[in-house]
Amino acid sequence: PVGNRSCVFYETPHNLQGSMRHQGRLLAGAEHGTILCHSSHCCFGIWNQSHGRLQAVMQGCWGSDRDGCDSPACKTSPVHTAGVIFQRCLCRSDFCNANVSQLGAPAAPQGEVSPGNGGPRVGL
Amino acid sequence: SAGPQAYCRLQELTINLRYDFIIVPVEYTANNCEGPCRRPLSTRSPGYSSHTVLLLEMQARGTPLRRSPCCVPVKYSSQDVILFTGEGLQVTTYPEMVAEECGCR
Amino acid sequence: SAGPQAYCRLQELTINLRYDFIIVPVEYTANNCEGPCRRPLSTRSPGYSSHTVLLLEMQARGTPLRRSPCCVPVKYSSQDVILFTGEGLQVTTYPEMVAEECGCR
Repeated sequence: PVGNRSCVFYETPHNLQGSMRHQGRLLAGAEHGTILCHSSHCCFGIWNQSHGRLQAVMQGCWGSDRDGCDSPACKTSPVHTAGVIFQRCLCRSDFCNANVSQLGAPAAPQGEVSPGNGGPRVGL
Repeated sequence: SAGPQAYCRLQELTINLRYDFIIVPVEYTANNCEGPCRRPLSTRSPGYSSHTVLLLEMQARGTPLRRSPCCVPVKYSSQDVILFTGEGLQVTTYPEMVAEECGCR
Repeated sequence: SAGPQAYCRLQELTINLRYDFIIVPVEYTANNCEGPCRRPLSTRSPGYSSHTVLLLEMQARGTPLRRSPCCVPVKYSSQDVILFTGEGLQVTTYPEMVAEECGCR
């Protein structure tokens, strides 16, 4: 069954493995790509921040309402990783992931944490 | 409720995923299992085995156990995570990330 | 060895089945899981989940958990038992009677 949350859907064609398409039903022909979430009420967005500009990388439906998806607006927090800054948000109103409404200030880069036993048990 | 649990059951627990290779989510609801494993193991915590029942029987008869039955997850579900691999993003579904049911073992 | 275990692992434990309706066996080797659940969860106790790794991470960062990961059976096997049903004997195979593998949950 399709839930009652509409989100912007976009996935960069470059360097992306896997997809979040399975979390909703894509509406064909919609200008920016609209997806109706299957089960959650939560949208997500990921932007690459470089030289002061934000470039959307992924937008779509998030699969759960329980992962810190409390804000109706897209308030991002930054993450530094391998010299790249991403801004990301989860939000819970229709098309809230279309744009960043409040940009999180980039913090200082954290120490590198490898995905070995220091992180979730991964099949990477 | 924050106080000690009357019996073994699922409690909400949010885990922070502030690893710099994890882009989304920043946190997720992982849940945890809390509460005593006492006799009788009622229908409230259905996930108990004969092994657990017999361990509790031993204790009830006065035989100390080096390890008493413990309230733990007996069923998990997976969690989507979007990682940065150094080249680009990767959508990954990690198994056994969310505790869904608890039992005494 | 009787001392505390260095890591989570299977330990032999015999359980007495002195119930009047159980004819055979009088006791059986049920085993139990004993030992600490600490980082890093090595290949010694393979039965660990991402959920457990993240709980231990939280503790390592100083966040107290109301329930810490526990060394428990993650795989059981069954046990044949011959009962007296009041009319005659009955051979029954009880599932989940013997702990075969341990893991941290």
